[in-house]
Amino acid sequence: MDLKETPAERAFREEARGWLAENVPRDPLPSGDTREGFTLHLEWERRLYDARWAVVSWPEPYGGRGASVWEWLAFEEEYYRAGAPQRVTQNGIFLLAPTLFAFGTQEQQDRLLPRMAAAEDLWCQGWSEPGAGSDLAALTSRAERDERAGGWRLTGQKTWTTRGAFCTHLFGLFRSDPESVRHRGLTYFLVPLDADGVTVRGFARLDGDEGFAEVYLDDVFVPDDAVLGGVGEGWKVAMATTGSERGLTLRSPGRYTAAADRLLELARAHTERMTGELRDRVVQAWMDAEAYRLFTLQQVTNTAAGTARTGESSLNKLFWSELDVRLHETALELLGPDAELDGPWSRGFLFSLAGPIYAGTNEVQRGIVAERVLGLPRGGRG
Amino acid sequence: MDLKETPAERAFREEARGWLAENVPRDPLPSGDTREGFTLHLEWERRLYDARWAVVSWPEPYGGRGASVWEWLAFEEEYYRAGAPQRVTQNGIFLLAPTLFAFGTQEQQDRLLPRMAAAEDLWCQGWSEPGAGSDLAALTSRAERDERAGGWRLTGQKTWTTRGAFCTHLFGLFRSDPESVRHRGLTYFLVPLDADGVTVRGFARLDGDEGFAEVYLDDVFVPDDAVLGGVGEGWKVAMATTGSERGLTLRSPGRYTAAADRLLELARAHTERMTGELRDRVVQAWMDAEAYRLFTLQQVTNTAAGTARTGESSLNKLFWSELDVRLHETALELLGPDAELDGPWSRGFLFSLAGPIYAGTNEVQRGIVAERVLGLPRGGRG
Amino acid sequence: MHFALSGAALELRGGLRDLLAGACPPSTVRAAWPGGDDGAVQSLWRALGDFGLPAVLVPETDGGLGLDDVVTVAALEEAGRAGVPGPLVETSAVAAPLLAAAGALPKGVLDGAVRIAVQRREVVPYAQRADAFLQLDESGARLLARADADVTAVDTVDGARAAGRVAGVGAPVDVDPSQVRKAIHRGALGTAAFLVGLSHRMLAMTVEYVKSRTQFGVPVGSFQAVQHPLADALVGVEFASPAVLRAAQSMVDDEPDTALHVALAKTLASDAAERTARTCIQAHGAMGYTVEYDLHLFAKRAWALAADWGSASEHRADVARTLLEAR
Amino acid sequence: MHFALSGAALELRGGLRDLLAGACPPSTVRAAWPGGDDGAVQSLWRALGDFGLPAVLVPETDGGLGLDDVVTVAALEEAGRAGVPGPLVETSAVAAPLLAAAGALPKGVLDGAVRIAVQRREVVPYAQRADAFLQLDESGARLLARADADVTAVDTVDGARAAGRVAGVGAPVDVDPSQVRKAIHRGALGTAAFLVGLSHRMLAMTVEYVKSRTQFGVPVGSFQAVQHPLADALVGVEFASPAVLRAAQSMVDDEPDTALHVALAKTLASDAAERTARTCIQAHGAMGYTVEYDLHLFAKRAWALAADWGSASEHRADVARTLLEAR
Repeated sequence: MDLKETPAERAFREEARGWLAENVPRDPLPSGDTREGFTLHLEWERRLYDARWAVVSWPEPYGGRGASVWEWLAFEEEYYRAGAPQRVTQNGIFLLAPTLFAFGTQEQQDRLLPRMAAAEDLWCQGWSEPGAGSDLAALTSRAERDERAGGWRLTGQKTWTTRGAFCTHLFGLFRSDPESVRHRGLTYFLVPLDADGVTVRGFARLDGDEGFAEVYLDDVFVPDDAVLGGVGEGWKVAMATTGSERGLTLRSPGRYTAAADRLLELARAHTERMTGELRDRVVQAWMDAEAYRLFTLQQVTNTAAGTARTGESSLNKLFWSELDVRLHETALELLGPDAELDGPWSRGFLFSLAGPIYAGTNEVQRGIVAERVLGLPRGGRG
Repeated sequence: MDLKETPAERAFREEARGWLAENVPRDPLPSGDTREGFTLHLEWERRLYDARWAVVSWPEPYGGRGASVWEWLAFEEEYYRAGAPQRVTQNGIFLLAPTLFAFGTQEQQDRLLPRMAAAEDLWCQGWSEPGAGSDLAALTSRAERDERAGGWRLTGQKTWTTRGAFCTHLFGLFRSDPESVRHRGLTYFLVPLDADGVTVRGFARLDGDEGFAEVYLDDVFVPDDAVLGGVGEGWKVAMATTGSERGLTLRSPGRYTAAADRLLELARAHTERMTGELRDRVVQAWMDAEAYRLFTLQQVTNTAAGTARTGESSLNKLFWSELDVRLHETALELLGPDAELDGPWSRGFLFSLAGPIYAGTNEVQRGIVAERVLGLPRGGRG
Repeated sequence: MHFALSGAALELRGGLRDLLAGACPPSTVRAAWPGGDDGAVQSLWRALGDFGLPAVLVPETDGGLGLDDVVTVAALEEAGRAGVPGPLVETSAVAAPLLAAAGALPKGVLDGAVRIAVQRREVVPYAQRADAFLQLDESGARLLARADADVTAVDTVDGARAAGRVAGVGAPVDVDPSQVRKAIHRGALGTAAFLVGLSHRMLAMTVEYVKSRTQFGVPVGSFQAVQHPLADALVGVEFASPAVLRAAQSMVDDEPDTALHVALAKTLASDAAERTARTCIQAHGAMGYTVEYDLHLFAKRAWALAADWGSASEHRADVARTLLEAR
Repeated sequence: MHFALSGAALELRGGLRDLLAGACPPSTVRAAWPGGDDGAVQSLWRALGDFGLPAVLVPETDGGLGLDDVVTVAALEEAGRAGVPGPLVETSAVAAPLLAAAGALPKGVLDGAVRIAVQRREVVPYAQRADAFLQLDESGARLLARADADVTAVDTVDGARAAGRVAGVGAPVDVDPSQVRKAIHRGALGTAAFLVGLSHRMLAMTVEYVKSRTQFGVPVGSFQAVQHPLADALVGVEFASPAVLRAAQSMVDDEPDTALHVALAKTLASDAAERTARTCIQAHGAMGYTVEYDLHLFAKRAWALAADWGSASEHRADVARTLLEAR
């Protein structure tokens, strides 16, 4: 055990804190999941990039600082503590990038990563389909080989694509072997959304923002270099990404410790309501955020030491998603009748309800924990 | 809606209250699930019987008062409010008796009910077997026809038989058709425990009392009049009993309203601990007991009017069993470090943990509610 | 002793259910959201006026139906099932009987032409489209005409709540404190009944969805992970509704414990509705997370009403004072 | 930054696990119940003495191992997994280091021959078989020999707690208040670690049972209704254990927030253990409801320890004062 920061880590944190204090917009930006908000968030992303804070853990040639995971955690802590804007580039930098680093060719990495870091290419995720949500392996979008043109023709429909209406590229799975079923015969493709045959329709989330999109592909041609990680390898490659989506990179602890601190402020401002159970719920939410931070430090240590345990990312996802809902429910309780008014806490609550659903529903996660961690016999997937 | 008692109901309640005030032992009896406690409870049962309070809802010839269900509810309310002893005869008078009234021959009713009311015959339930708990239809104890002797020979093992070590008779299901599977080919038998070939072994429950027994039957002969409700009819007949076991007769609301009142007293005596969530939990436990009372009044009205709804008894069982646990957990929280000391609340807590397990586990009940009340497609039984 | 709705009440409830099945589809609920067509909402209210809902608690001598609180909660539960937009509980259960008793009932209320919102603090639910405001506090009541009110719209999570900050002081209404207390009880109790109806609607929608949605080759509704939380949600709703009936009967019998019974009803109904909303959204998966699907119309109303007229924890705190200190 | 046990600590924990697998079967836990053979418990304690558990926090200069709180919680988690009977947390983590610091360490403590119970109120857990009593309150500490104590047995839900009412005033121990505070923190933290171990044991037993127990033709462990609550219980335990490690490191580094970190650890461990006990008993069905099966030995200890050294809600109340008022 050693919970002290090295002088280097400390310096890194100080630098980040200083820059954020200078640069974080005084007034919060409108939601990045609306068209005008998205544009403003892009300006912010480019400011981050120019100061090399956009992708701190990436190698310098791609716009990063080669930061260690500890430095990354420190940056994230400072980022959320400073109340900095949401990362509208997260599907690219947190979900696709790890997969590119693991499975991409040098050419793909050199071509795609710098533009992603600079928020020039904006990536959305094409996993779910109308008939394939929790049951991802049921997807039916297909890729047909076009030998003559030296590439593939993609046809099908993707849905629940976050910010799909505002992005420039999509990564997703397509069935490249028509004979295949379930996990076999899938290929991971990288698709520009301005290609012929692509139609994108945005639609609104629970909070009313146009945060989702349906992406229709009708005989869309992509060249061979749009394949990531080998034809028919799609499932293996995708699991790496969903692994990171379900793991810690998407949900850094700073997010919850910062939210818990805001909850404490709210509680201090509403002492008249702090009777009965509310007092305990506020404290418990703060404790749970701290517990999440500690679990994550342990998980990062294990990952770094190559001693990561099976199912750790499922335990992680179950905890943060339930914590996020409880934390916001508690805040709304503190707001009393004002809870129904549109505001950061009510929006945060609606957003939190997606946590137990997306990135592998919590029902699926509990099944994974039960069977892969506890070793129980295989049952329903629900 | 009419929530007022009739003068007759009022008078009945007053008479019961008066008699209980006179007769309920000043100091609580030792647990009726221990051998010496059981004996003391039998004396109490006989005192109840002599005053015709043992089976108020039965016809007078069998020792009852022909009381209406409303009068029965009033009696139960007064009984628990007075802190009167547990009913060690309950498996007979609340579980077997309704089945005898519904399926028994006149001869069986005349022979068995008076002795049951007088606590001369003491009945225990022989449902569960080592391999058949939630899955009752999996039972394997068998009944072989003995034409010559004009009866049946019973062989098998019953377990989790409450107070089996202290009772004189057992009612239970046996497979009378060796070819049959699951629900078919079962017969409901009434078995004297002093018959040749019966061995009873008592064992201890979570609270340490010898409240359970295993009953071994080795070629035990019973005559034809030991069959209740027809050969091969066992499942239909048994479901009527488990219906009442899972329904309201076993768990009258007075039990919880009285427990909730005791919880309020405990809370008033421990105001120093009534901070934070505890205050809310105490109030919620009281509210839930009241909600249970009201639901039961509605259920009784529906039953009386012949408008009972499917699954009502499952909703009822889910609620009282969870309420009973929460109520006792709250009491233990109020007791703080003294909660671990042996006493009425800690014993009550251990006892409450059986609620979600016996009489059809709550997992089974949720499945029944989901499929028979909500109309969801059949799934796992768990 | 008879703990059930009378035949007459059941008949009225059935009639209202049929009416609303046609007159209040989700499109009408959406019409109450900002930018929606108020005409659709107004004609729904007219239909409710013709049915007699705003008149249910008004004496026949004042042109009302002269029915009681038990019938009223039965009707408001149906209104909740349909998610009727606008201040229906406030108009039918709170304002109409109070104003009639004071001989101050404005024209148009009984036939559904006038929607009366209730102001108990600066922010008033439904203010954007209300025609009048009943200003209630423990000391008394005032009636403020829309024309004399200064209303600033406020965005609400449930657009149909169309709240606003309301400034202006209405004309005094001649009622005594006991009538005001009764009106406040009716607001809480009517809202509890509405919440029970909303909960049943959410459960019904969810059951339909999980029966048809398949994953891993079977309907998701066959998974225990979906079935059991829905069963638990139903338990909560089924145990709240007798408490609502009981409180209504206490109002009728003017029982001393009425306040306690109303608090019990609102607490159980609020907790049951919040749990049901959460469970139903989860059971829908991503489908529960879009506003194109109708579930959110009912879930957001449930959240708003659970916190209105006293939240569960506020009522528990009141009850705690009664049970733990008073005695 | 490195958030994991050192190789040495892992080795020690592994060694202890092997030792206890042989030296502390459930029969030894049962032997600590009233009427049980204390000889079996005493030889277990001797073995723990030979292993060095009571000496873990005692400086080498005093004949101890001179290890730290991180190693100690790792060891006590193992002891919890085995359900070691007797005042092990009290003797190893609370009494031994405190008495050694005061130069008042009785003979036999380090080799497991002397079991020291801690008295903070009249009723003292493990009093019936303790050899001495450390009387602790904020003001200071006293050591009461068994011979000078008047002990009246009290029945406990967990027979192995073998509590008693203890009368008598011990000899003053020369320590300052900060050492007493540290000792109390170690009692709460060591108990939190023990609870994590108990929880893992209950889960392991339950997994074995539901894998083998079949109903409706399949192992009950394949039902989501059994799987998901067990998964949630595991989540609670897995998120409590880093908090225990963190608090131990705070003790080592003598951080200003140590009290907060200890409260966090005890709160999470207590809630996780209570939830795990409830879930495991339910998953066992009737089998979880008899004392012939071993599960109850661990569940009852979990309930007792969750309420000892400050319950979850007591610690939450303390933390509330720190977080909501102090700042």
